[in-house]
Amino acid sequence: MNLLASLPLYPLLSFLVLISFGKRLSWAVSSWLSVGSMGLSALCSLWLFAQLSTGEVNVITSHLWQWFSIGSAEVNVSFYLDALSAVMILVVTGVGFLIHLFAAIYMKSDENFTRFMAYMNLFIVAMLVLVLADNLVLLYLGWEGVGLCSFLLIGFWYQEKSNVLAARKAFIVTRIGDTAMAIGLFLLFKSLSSLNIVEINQLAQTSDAFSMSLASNEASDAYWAALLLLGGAVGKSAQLPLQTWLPDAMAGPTPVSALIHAATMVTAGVYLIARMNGVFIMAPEVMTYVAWLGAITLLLAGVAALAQTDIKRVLAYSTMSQIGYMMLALGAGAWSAGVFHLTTHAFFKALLFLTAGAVILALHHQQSLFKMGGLLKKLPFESALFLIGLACLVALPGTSGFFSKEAIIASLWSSPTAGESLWWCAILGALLTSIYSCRLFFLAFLGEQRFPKDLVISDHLETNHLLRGALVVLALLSLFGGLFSVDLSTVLPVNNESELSPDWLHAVAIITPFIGIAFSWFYFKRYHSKGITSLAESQSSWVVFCRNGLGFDVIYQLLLVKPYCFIAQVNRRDLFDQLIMLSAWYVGIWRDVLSVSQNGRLRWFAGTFGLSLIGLILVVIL
Amino acid sequence: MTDIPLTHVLILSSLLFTIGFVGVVVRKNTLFMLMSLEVMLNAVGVAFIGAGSVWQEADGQIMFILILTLAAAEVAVGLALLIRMQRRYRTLDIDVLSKMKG
Amino acid sequence: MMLTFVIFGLLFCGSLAWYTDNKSFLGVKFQARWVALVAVITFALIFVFSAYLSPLSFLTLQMITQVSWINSLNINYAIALDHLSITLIILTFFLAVICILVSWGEIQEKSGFYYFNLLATFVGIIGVFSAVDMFLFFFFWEVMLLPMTAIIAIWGHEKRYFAAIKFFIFTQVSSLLMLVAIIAMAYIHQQQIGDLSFSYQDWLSLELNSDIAQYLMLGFFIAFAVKLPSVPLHSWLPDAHTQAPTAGSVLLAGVLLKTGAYGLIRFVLQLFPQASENFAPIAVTLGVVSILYGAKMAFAQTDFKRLVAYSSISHMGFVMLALFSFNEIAYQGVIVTIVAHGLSSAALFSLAGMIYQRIHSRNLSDMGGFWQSAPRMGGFGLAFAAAAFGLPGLANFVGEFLSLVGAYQVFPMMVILAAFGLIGSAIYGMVLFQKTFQGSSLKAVEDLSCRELIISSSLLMLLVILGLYPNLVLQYFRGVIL
Amino acid sequence: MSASPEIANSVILSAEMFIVLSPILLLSFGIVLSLLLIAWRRSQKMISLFTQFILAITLLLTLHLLSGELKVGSGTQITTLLNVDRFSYLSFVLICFSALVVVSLSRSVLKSAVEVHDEYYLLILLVVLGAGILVVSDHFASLFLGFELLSISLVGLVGYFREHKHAVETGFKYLILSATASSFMLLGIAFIYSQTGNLSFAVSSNVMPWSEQPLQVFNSVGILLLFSGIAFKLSLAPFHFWSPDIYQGSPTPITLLMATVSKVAMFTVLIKCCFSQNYFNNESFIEIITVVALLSMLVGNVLALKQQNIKRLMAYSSIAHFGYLLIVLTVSSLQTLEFAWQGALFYLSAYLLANIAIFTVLLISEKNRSNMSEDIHITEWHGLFWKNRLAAVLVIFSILALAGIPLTMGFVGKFYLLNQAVLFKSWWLIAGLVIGSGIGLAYYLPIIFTLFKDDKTLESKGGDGSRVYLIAIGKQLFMFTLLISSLVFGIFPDLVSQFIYR
Repeated sequence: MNLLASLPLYPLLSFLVLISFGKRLSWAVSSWLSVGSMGLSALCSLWLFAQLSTGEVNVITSHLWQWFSIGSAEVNVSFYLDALSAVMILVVTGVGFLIHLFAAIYMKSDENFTRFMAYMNLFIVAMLVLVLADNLVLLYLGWEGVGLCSFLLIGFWYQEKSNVLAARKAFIVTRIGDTAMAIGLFLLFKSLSSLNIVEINQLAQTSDAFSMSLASNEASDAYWAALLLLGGAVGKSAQLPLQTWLPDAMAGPTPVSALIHAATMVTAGVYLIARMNGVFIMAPEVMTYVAWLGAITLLLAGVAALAQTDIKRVLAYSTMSQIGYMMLALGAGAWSAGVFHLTTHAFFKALLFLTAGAVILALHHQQSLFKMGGLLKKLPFESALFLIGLACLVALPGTSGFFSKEAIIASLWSSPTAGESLWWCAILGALLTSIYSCRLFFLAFLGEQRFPKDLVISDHLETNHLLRGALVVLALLSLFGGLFSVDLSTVLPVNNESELSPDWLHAVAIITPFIGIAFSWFYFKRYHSKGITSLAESQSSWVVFCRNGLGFDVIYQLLLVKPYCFIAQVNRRDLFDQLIMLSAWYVGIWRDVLSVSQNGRLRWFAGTFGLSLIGLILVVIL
Repeated sequence: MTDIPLTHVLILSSLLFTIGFVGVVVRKNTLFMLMSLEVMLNAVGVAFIGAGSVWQEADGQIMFILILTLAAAEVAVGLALLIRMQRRYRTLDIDVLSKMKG
Repeated sequence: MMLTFVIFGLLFCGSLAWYTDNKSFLGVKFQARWVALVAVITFALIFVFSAYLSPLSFLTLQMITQVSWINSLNINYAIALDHLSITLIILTFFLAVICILVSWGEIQEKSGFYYFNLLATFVGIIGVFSAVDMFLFFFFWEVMLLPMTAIIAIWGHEKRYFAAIKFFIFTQVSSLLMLVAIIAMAYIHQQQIGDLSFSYQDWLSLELNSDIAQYLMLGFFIAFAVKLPSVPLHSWLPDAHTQAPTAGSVLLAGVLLKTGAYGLIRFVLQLFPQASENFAPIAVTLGVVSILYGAKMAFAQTDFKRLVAYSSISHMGFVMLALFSFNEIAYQGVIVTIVAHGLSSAALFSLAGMIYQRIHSRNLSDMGGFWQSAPRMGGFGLAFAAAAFGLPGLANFVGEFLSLVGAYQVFPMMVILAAFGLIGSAIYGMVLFQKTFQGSSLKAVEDLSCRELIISSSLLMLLVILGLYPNLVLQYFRGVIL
Repeated sequence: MSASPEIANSVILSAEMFIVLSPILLLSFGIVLSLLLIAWRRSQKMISLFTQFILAITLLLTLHLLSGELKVGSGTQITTLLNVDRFSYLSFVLICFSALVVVSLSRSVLKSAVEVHDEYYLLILLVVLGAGILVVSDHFASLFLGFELLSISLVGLVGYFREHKHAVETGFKYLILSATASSFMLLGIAFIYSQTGNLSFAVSSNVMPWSEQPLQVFNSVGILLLFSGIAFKLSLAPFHFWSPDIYQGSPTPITLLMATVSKVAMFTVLIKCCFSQNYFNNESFIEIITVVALLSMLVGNVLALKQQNIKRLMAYSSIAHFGYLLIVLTVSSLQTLEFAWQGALFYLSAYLLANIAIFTVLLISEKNRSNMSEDIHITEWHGLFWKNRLAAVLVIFSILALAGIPLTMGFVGKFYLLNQAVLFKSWWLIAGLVIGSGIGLAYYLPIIFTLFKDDKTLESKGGDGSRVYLIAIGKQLFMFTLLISSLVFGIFPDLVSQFIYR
């Protein structure tokens, strides 16, 4: 039972205590428990990370017990820590700790505070299991666990119907991806007869039966396996075509959006692909799909983000597009760049969400951008932090976002699985990013106030230094997190740095955000000039279309949900049952027919005697 | 009488029998039903006598005597019931006796 | 010997419970439920210890008792045990305790006769799991049926008579087909070996020509497919489950369905290996259809218990699919699924019973927002629903995963189709949980009582333990080749 | 089975024959005595006791002879008319037993009747005598005699309570129809005789070689007519129309008499006739049997659905049961005759026990009913289980036996029949059996559920519901023995089958 195994233990223990005692715990106790346990595991992960980074060991494992065995292959409950998962646990526990800290104060007034913190802890446990799992089944356990927690937390305020529906949607949509992943597991086991991640990554390279297709016309196992795993990843990290759940998931409390739907869970897909790089490398065409998926998602999400009115939904769409960047990187084979962007994105997106949460709380749960404005004067501190976050998001030089995004964009041009067109997509995406970020900033923080003047800034936010501390730490991380990038070469294959890519690329990449900012500076001027009225009626059908997530919801409603419900409703009475009841009814009919013959008339009886005799004679003759 | 082939006897008796049976079925009056029953039984008797004479055995005649006794017994019971019926229902129409059904 | 003692002892205690109900002897006021509870627990302990201490290794069938019964037809009272039957009998005992606890407060009138029926059903089930003389097997198979029907018909809900008759007719007709097959087997044995024999072990040595074997296999298969149940022979199940009292539903879903699976494993696959090989494609298709159809129907229901009933059709589809892929992994999956589904469906049905006792309705539209007033119940409800849609970490996941992995080696396309059942199960699980516990709270219900807490927590504990350490069961089923 | 000719030729009755025939002789002697008794003094108590005494003695005597050295198959030929073997004795035991039950149950019914009782008992004895002659008959003449003795005395019994509202109707129907049936049967016999020239079962199978083609037709038609006559008595579809009405209309003990005595006797003679004539080699006959059996299974069960009058329901169910029983006639070879007999007798005794039990309870509830000439509705039995557990459990067991559920004799009987059917590969009949018993459950189970119903309305009304069932201790004991025996024989069928098949 070494340190590694104890990592998810602390949150688990605190979860158990919280869930079993429930409301009987006071705020102080429960917050100390949850946050403290998070802090403990954060420290542990720091320690483990230090061990790894010293370099004398590059893998730490801890075997707990054998879960079950599939034929000869064992499926163990055992953890595996290498550089990749070390980065992940740092992000999960570190950011998680800060967000817990924030949440402890943010949710203080809620009556179900204990339950909330319990769920948060449970989520951390599941996430850690996901990250540390040494085999795919255990990973799947964590995978489903985080799904369940996100379901619970989105629907935390379960009294509102909309939250309930959002939670259901999130769970079921991700479950679709999970099913694909499960099939992928079956396929992997069939062709490689193992589910251990390391073994799979090695076997995938070596065994020809896996990578080679039997017949020329049909695809290889590697192709299908990679595709199915991609399905899982797509569902979890809200990429096309399973992205529709993420914006609705904003129905949950803001810390939840920060922790689950920005920093950690949604990036699990990226982690999965990076983890299974051995399989994906064997299927280059799937890598291209990944890249294209990422590119399309990042563009569409950027466009959709342009039209949102809800501040959290803007951030949600930007999350989607940022994950699109990571996918792009993975697809291009720039594994470490993708993971690097994952970490930085975790920092600044968490910062953005938390600050947004602070703002929202200050405005008494007012989330509409058009009801804000001029917050710069009212909430200078939050505004500053938000500005920092946006700066990282648009990747202004020097911020962490800059380094990671540059690394991605640079790797695209000459990558065998990506190419020029994808590079242009990435640039375009960067442009979009800067534009919608500016729009957000101008709408919310500049211009004249569009909210009632007698706004009381809720005190515990202003006064609480802990909370400010958390935000500041996040801000620092997102500013300077880019400086120390981790060396993942021990885990992930390094792609040869682009030597034949022309030099102007970098220049373009650096210039792009500024172009965006300049454009939006002039374009969004009207927001200062025109009043709230004109903003309200800026409802061209195009805008509405973008606002509703480019119509994906409508399509799915028509193509999948409606038909399923229709079939279900049509056959509520169970066709087979109907058939069987029909036969019973038929017998009943016969009973009535025959009982007519029992009319009690003597002469009829005598007559039937003769008739039946004739009938029998006919039977004999025929 | 061996020159009368057995077939004819049997056919004759079956004809008689059919007549009797049809009588039982079609007549509504109870008394006539009993009579038709007699006809049927006697038809059987004819058949037995004919068969017995073909085989040159007494069995046929014996059976016929038995049948006669049966007929007598049946008519006795039948007439008794007939009287009760006349008393209770004031009619001999057999179709009134159809209270039990279903 | 011990098993026989257990069987007859249980029966005796059942009648004891019936006659001593609400009578007081020497100052002690007897209550049927106490008698039943004590009896079941005692005999469970007796059985477990005798099985544990016995020198026999139960890897293969070990004859426990064999007494001549009907000489003129060479029928014996022969019972035998192996790991499979022991596991199932232990499951039965556990659920028996749950049943008694569930009906503790629910059954008020005629309780004596009720508990007699309950124990008689257990006797029948235990007999089914242990009989190796086919006549005896059929005997128990029917004996199990009678008290169950009585329970449905006397203590059930509004449409109980219809449900009971439907249940009985389905099972009876199908099992008559099985009886014909049994007799035919006996005569085939007479032709080949020379004497009439109903003994299972003797039949294993028969060699049948293919088409006859096909028909006989069908005779058995139909009987067990009805019990399992598999689409399209399932339609007795929703009615029976819905109308039965809580304990009845628990018993039906928890154990009675398992007799079908047991029959498939023990008789269809063992006696007719070749025939079932040929039949496998159809059976597997049936399994997949059951999975998908059950999930779909469950989603469409508005009645809590009916929903759960259809969900168990879906789960049993996994058993069918896995069994007929003739694969050790799948077989282990079947074992875990059987046990896990026994627990989880029992849990869901007892939950339904608890809710019914509070609001006197099974209709989902009368529920909602119970989490507000009954957080513990909500928590357990979530856990049991999660078990139903196969959340990893709970027992059902292990079962379904192993079954599917095993079956995928043989029928990839079928398994891919079946995997859609995972989505379907998520959908109905969500619907079940959210319509009951989330949304705006209609009415306030009181939280779990101590007894209910014991029931739920013991079930959940087992689910978690088996979910995280399935070897507890699986260790006995290593290297079993069908 | 078939007797050797030299016995057949001997006309003198040896002492051994007397001993073999003694039960029937005793019975007829008893009839004469009871006539004298009636002439001497008319006392209902005495006559009923005397009748019971006669029947009991006959029963014991038969049992004694059975336990003697009587082997299966070696029937004793008595003249050409009679042939007594173990099976006929066994069915005679069944007959005497049920007659005994009927007589002992009749007391209570007769008490409230205005008619004098003596002829009633006399007629019952005559019915038993007719049945006795039937089961030992080996010759068409004796068959005919027994048949008529049975029918005509039954006609007398059926309409015995002339004040009952259905008396005349029932009497007339039964008289006319049975007369028609018997004349049909006689015509058949005549045809057969005309072809074979011999009236005894044993040797009449071989048709004369010289008989040319058209006459062959008469032979087979004759067989058909004969069968139809017997089928009428057994109320096999499509000759079943009369039975529900007669069951309903006649007094309950007489219904029981018809359901048991006459049917057992007729079925026994049918088996004897078919087996000794090897009709099973004649596939057109087998064809007819199959058709009739299938029809009876289906029609009987279907008609019984939704039937509310218990007696009618029993009539319909008995149609179905004799449909099942016909399976034993489809034996394929002489070797398996014993097995067929065993199955038939076992099934018959199971059927008998069940009917006796049900009608006993019926009579008890009838006695407690206000006016007993009414039809007996199933609602009579509402909540019987909670009022009189013994009676209810007895009914439940009998119904389960009729439905053929394990723990009961009925199941074992069905098991025997299925064995037969599988052995002779008559898959159609198996299908009919399965479907029929499937349908059957749909009306058997509701009866059982009715016993468990306790609707408060009846209770409050203070009418039928809250009636207390007062049962004499003797009847209690009788019911208890019935229950125990049906249980024991159901679980250990060897006790019976070894007795049958020594």
